Amino acid sequence: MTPEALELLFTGAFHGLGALFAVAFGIVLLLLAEILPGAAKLRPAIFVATLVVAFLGELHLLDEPAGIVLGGSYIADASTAAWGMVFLCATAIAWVFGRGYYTVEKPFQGEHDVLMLCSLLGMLLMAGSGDLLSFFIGLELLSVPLYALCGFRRARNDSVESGLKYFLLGAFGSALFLYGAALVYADTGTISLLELGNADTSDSLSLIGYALITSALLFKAGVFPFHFWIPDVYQGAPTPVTTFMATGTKAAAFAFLLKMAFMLPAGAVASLSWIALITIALGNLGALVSRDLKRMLALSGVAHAGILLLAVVSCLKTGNVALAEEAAIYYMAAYVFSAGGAFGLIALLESKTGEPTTLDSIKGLGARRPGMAAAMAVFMLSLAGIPATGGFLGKYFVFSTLVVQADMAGAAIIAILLSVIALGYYLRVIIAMWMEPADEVATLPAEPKRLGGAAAAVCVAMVFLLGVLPDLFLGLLP
Amino acid sequence: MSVGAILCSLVVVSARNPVVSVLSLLGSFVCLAVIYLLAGFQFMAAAQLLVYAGAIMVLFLFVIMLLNLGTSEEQNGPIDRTLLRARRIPIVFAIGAAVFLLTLFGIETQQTIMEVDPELAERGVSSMSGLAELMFSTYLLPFEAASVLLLSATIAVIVLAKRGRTELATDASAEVTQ
Amino acid sequence: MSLLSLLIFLPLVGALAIAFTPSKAASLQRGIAFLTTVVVGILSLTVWGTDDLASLAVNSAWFTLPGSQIDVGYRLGVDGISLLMVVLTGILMPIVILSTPGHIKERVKEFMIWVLFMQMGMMGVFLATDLVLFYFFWEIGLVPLYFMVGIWGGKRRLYATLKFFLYTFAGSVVMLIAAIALIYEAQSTDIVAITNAMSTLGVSDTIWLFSAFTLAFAIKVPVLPFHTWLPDAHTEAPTSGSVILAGVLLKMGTYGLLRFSIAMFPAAAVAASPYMMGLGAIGIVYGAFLAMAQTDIKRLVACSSVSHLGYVVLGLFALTHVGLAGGLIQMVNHGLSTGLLFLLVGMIYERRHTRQLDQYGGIASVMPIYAIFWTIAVLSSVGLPGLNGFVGEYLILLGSYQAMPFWAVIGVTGVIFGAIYLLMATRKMLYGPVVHEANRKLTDLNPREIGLMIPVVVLIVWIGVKPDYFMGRTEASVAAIVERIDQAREGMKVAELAVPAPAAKGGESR
Amino acid sequence: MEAASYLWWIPLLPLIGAGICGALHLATLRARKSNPDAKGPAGFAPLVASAAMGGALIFSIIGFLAICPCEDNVVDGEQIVALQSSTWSWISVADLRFDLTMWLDRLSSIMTLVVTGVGLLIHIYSAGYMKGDKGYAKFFAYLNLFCFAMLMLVLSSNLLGLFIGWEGVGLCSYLLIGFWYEKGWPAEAGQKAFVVNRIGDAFFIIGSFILIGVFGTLEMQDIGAQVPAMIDAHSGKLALAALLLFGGACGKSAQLPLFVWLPDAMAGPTPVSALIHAATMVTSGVYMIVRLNPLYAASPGVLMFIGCVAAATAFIAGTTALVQRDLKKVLAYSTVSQLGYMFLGIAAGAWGAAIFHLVTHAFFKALLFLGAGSVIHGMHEEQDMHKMGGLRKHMPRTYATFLAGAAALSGLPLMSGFFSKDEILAKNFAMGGVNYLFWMAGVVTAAITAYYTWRMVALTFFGEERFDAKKVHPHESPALMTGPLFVLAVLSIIGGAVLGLPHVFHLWNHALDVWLEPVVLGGNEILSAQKGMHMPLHLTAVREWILLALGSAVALFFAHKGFHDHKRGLAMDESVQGAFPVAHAKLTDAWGIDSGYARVIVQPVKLLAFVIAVIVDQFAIDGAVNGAGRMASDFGRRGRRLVDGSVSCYGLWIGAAAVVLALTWFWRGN
Amino acid sequence: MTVPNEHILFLAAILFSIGVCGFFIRRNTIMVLLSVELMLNAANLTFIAGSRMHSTAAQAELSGPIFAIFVILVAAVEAGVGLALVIALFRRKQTVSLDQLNELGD
Repeated sequence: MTPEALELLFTGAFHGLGALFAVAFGIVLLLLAEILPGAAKLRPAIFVATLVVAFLGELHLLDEPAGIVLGGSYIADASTAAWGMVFLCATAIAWVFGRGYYTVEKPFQGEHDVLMLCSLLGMLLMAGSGDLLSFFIGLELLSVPLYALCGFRRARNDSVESGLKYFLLGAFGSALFLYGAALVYADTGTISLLELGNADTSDSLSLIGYALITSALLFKAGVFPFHFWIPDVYQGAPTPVTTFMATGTKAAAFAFLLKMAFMLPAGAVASLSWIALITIALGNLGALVSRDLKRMLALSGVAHAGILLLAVVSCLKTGNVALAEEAAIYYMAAYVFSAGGAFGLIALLESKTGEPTTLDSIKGLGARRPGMAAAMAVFMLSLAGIPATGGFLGKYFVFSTLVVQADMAGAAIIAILLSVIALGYYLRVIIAMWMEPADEVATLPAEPKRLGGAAAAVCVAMVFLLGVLPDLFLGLLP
Repeated sequence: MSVGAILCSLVVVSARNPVVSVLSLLGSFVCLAVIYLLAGFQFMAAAQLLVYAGAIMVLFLFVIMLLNLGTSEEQNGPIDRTLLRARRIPIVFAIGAAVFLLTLFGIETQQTIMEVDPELAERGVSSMSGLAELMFSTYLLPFEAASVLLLSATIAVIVLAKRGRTELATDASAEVTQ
Repeated sequence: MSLLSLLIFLPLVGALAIAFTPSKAASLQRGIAFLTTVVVGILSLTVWGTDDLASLAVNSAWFTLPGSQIDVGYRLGVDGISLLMVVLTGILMPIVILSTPGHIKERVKEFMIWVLFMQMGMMGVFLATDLVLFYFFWEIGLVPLYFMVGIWGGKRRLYATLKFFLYTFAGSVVMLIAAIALIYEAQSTDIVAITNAMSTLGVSDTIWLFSAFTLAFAIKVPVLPFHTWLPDAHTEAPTSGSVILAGVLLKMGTYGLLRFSIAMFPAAAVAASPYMMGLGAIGIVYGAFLAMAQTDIKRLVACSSVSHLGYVVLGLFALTHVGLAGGLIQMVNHGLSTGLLFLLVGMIYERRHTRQLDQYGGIASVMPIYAIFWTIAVLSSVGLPGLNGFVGEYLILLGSYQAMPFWAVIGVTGVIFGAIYLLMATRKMLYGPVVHEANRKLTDLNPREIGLMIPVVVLIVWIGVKPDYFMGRTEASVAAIVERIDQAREGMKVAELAVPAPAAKGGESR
Repeated sequence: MEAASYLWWIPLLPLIGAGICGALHLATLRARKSNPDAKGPAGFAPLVASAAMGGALIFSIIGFLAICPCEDNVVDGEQIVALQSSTWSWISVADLRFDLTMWLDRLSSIMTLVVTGVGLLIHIYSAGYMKGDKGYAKFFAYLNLFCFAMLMLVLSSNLLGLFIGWEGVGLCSYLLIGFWYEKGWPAEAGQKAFVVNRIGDAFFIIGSFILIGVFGTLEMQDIGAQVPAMIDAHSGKLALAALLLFGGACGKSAQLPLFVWLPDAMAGPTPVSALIHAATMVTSGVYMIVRLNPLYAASPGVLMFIGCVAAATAFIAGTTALVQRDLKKVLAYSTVSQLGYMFLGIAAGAWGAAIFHLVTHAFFKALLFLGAGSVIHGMHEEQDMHKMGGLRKHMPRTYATFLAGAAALSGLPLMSGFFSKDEILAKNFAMGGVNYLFWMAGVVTAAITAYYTWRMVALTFFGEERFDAKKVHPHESPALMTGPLFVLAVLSIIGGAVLGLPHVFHLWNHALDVWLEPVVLGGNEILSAQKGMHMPLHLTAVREWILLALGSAVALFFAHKGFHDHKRGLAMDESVQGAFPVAHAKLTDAWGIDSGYARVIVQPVKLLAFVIAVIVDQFAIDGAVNGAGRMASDFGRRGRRLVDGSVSCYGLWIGAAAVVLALTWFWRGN
Repeated sequence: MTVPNEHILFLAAILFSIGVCGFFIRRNTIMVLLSVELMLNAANLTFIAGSRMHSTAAQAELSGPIFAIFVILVAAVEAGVGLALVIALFRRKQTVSLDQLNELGD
């Protein structure tokens, strides 16, 4: 291999992979901090520093995209950077709300953080991957730590159960992905997305292959009928981990779905839009009847995934990736802050009593913890897509791509009418908090730690910023 | 060889006793390794034997012995569940068959590139050097990521399975939760 | 900061100020809220005072829709149509605040904050001349009322508030989709620009947009058969909530019908006018019968709202100059008279804690001053000439008679039924012997209550005696809309000659 | 046209008076709050109110003088026949203008004089009658308010302005009928009156729409002027408009089928019955039609219809009056019947005659009501004639004046009623055709009228005293009340001869005909053109005399009979009731019309309201809404059953979905 | 002797199907894991076959085999984590039957 070739190979690589390096470096530092005596108290600082540096890296990448590096195994363009920021925000939220959540597992906090970073690394890799192999590794790098994190509270049955369920299905999913990838490879003889894009994929082998790959991705994204595991796993997993999965994993899956959408056959438009609509319906209906807040939010997340899938569909139909991606990122960003905030608040509520949060247990919260209740109300309204919150503009952008670019007003109307159901349960949360008296037995939830409170405040602020001053963020997007 | 592989794997999924199925899986892996060899992928064959047959299977056996799951547990477990499952079995096989037939059809449509030029075949497709070069240039990133993956896996296993630091607390809380 | 922006954001400032007061200082919070609303009211009157409304318009960039060159602007403006609504809002809100001490006893802080939020939303809806901005305020307006009803409402408040929110929200999301399509069709979010672009199009191009918008507004108004949320919301809401709801919130619907459904899609409106008029006329009678059967006085008034808004819809969709003018003035009338009725119902409820008609009787001899106000309110809403109600009703019926005599005649019967149920209620409440001991020791209205109703009464009489003063301001805007409609009719005539289009009904209805 | 803005003061003075009286009432209430039996300033109310009426009367006399035919009212060779005040622009939309202008022409001046004159008398009377009522000041406030509305009605030149008054008087009658609302049933009566009037108003409104459609204005002068031009083009619309407006008149003037409210309206204080339900408000329908005489002249069919309705009303109401026991009920039904008479006049195109009877009726019926009020007052609120009798010695002044009124009502020769009735009959006779039937109905009604009038007199003032002398001590009313009686008595005796002496007497000519001539000119011309005969019609002297003779004969005979049948006591009544119990019951109940409405209209409406509110609204519509919600949560629960929570089940879904996905794409791909 | 590619692909398909069936019908967690391993091997076979199909004497297409190697690695990882979870489960419930995963839901 000639030096020139190497030269060519590595041009812009280090600049393009800045965030990845930062995170990897962070992992190492954290592990060292584990080993070295007395360095343990440095951990939070290291974690935060890692995220900040990575964030700066992505910002830098936004301004001058490095393009394709390492022979096409990684695409470091602006959209990758944008997604990267979403992941980083998700991680930050999950982590902050996770502080002081664990009691029994406290000694493992270090590992917890490391695993989170590993998973983050996987996300970044997924979002930027230029071929199926690096995507697959990213996927595994995302999943494996999450399996562990779901089962992190191994002293609790629900946690272990959710971990095992997630793992088994995840393994099945990756097997599907692998076989699909293999079939595609057998047909076309390449695994690089670019070449696949040019290659003729109308052959049946590739079709099957893509079907399997898509299934695996939809599984990660949690879309009907690949979503049934979601409520169980989210409910059982430690809430900070749920926060992380709900926001980060979903985002990563959609990031790659948008990347590979153009390879899917034309027939996919119809089937995927149907899937999306059913997903929205099932997610909302399921959430409507569940009283456990985590479960409810998990299912509402399913519904949101359905809407994002509609964005994918429109991009698939029009081939205009940029616009759909922009809408999806905005939507996802809004979702990260509102859902992340909501899950985070649940984490805060649970942090004193390990009891699950239900519609009954939050009754009268408005009177006892007005701050938390208000924040929760804001998140609910944002998830419902009420104006002046980010949720509204996200919804607006996605549906506008759908109506205008893809010219699918019918689907849009059905979808948005289905999303009215969602309002039903979001409002019920607000009703429970603000309009119903607390029943005496309910234990007073813990006074949120300063950190948690600040995090919630930041989320609220971001939700409103996203809702009122979109130009701040639209400017960043490609 | 392929016949052997298929038979072994059938045993794997049908055997009552885990140990048996592990061993038969081992068998099918060996068959596959041979096939790799014949197909001209010496390195693959080696990796298959060493990593899979050597490492992973042993791990499985180890765990089975550790938890002494000598016999399968199919008898116990609530009865309605099994009924439910019995009702599902046709679907299961339908899915399996569908996957197989689809692939079959797919392959049939691909006859054009199916034959291999003999000269390539006898020389063997994968040369160590070729693999290595590719792995450390184009697929450097996945390779590095894989290392992190292994790292995270180890940590995961520690977190999940390591006795120690938290055991006392764990058992305490175990009492609580039960 | 421009006048219109102040109208919208002063309430927000007030709300923030209240948010920082200690939660026990109820009177302080009331004071701040009252002050804010009074200032806003004065500002709205200065708007009324300015002759060149166009000079008030605000237009600054907000953000650009992704994937297009369409700039969503922070555009505010006021014309003859919104002027009345703005002033109505400005005048009604201080009254609402003033009415709270009677029935809002706990969680005063939150309530005041929500009321001010509400005012921001309503002002925004009436002042926004940018479609996205309009939608913003349109949906924000839902939230405060949701809380008002849900927290301070009656027994079935949770049901009522959920129903109200879901119902109206369902309508507005459909409108959202239509708005998205509309924005891209017109390549602008400026309502004026969109109107200019759209109002020239034919029926077939605009009918679905029209339907989507109209559905949203029809639910809000509410037009039959989308009305069932209203009696529940009204009955369960606290007095001040009902007053806001009847006084201003429902007007958002009729305002939207006029500003969007009719002005933007005149052709489609012409095509739909027979059906919409039918809904309006039937709504009048239906609401009246509904009211007749009520035993709960507040619910009765709520049902009367359905009937009165039927008049507005009938008048607007007559698409005649007279009808539009009448409908416009009737919006204000309904706000005043029904608002007054709700205030009165609230006042008696605070004293007697029941709304069942059979619990009353002979109130006139116990509370003579109350009886006077009640009578005035009733007379104004049965449309007694010389009071405001008559002007609106007569013009509406006249206008609709010019368009479609049949529906006008159906509507006229409402004059009879309206008298029946309102006088029935009056008789059962005020007249007859005092049968219930509890009523004997009721105290008459106190100065605060009288004082807060005086302005309303003054307006009721003023509009009745000199409607010209108010309709003069709206004349130009109405004329402009009529012009569009006539152009649309011409266009459809042409289309008819070309191909006999089924959408010609509206054309014939003239 | 003379601009005379002082005309505004005619309605406004009573309005101001009403305001002051209202203030006085509130002041009284405030005073009572401290000690319940404080008098407060209520005592000033009658002074204020009467002053206001007096002022109005003065202004209307000024107006009258300004248009009466004498040379200083001749401006450059032209006689002033009408005055017009400044204009208050009320509603103006697009090219439509509804302005309020006070228009005093010869017709409205008569009405103004009647309203203010009689009104003033009744105000004075009420000062005595209502003394000690706790709503003293309020009463005068309402009364003044009524006069304001009534004057608006007669003075405004615009049909919509007229409608303001039209509804205003309706409101006041509602308030005054229900004045003693504590009793309960007066309030119901008031409500009934308002609602029934509203039915008429609905017709009125639609009629006005048609007029706007045809003429583009509601200025009654312009309409009158344009009618001839429109007859050919829009005869149908004109007829319809006329009919609908008459529908409005039916409500106000208590004609079939809408007369049912008037008898109940007797629940109000008696002066109210006198002023509103005899003299002024109920006649406003007649006024409105005469005011629009060209319109009605242009549609003979409607005139005929009016005739039929009027004849039926006159007859039915008269017969009902025959058997009433309640003094005021008798007068009420008699009023209905007399209003029928006026419309009979209109049916014959005899506008003048209608107004003539309106005026005389205002005199004698007000007189009778006030007299009855005086009786009731003296009898401690006793209204049943069967519990009276022999009152003439107890209250001689009332008795005397009452006799005068009775004479006039029954149309005894040379009394005011005699002339006005005779004129109406004569005109119908002269018109011929269908109007012969109307004439006959008129004659029969005249007979009935005479009979029940004198029955009333006999039962009230003659015979033995049927009241319990220990409890009830009948006494004459104070001068404040009897004074007005005498004034009215004089008017009802001489009024007819002065205003409308038939020309056959050749003493002086028919003042009213001459006076109204310019007003009814338009109508008469149109009629003349249609019928080919010259309006107003005149009979030959012979026929005129014959009719006069016949009229007096009928009146005298039946008056005498009615008097003699009853002056002995209740024998006659009881025997009749014994003989035909069923018929008697039906008659007492106005031929069962009222109760019939209750069955046929009121109950069904209530039922419909219930059906709509409960079945349609709650079950059907709201049921659908809530059903949607319930359905959603049901689906939600069903959705859970898609999986049983086991890994392999989730896996199965995934695998199956993957296969299906593959199959679909596969199948689409090739 | 050279193996025809179809055969390899067939074999892969069969193994994969068997793995899928195994995954569904077994309730012993470890068995399920073994089935997954089977499926992974099927994928590997296919990669090999693909690489053979697209290689020429001049230029060998090697991304397939590399993928396969990574798959082996991932298989190891998953086996490790999976077994760790199984142990955790066993510690809590003294069984490794999937039927014991039934506590979640509301």
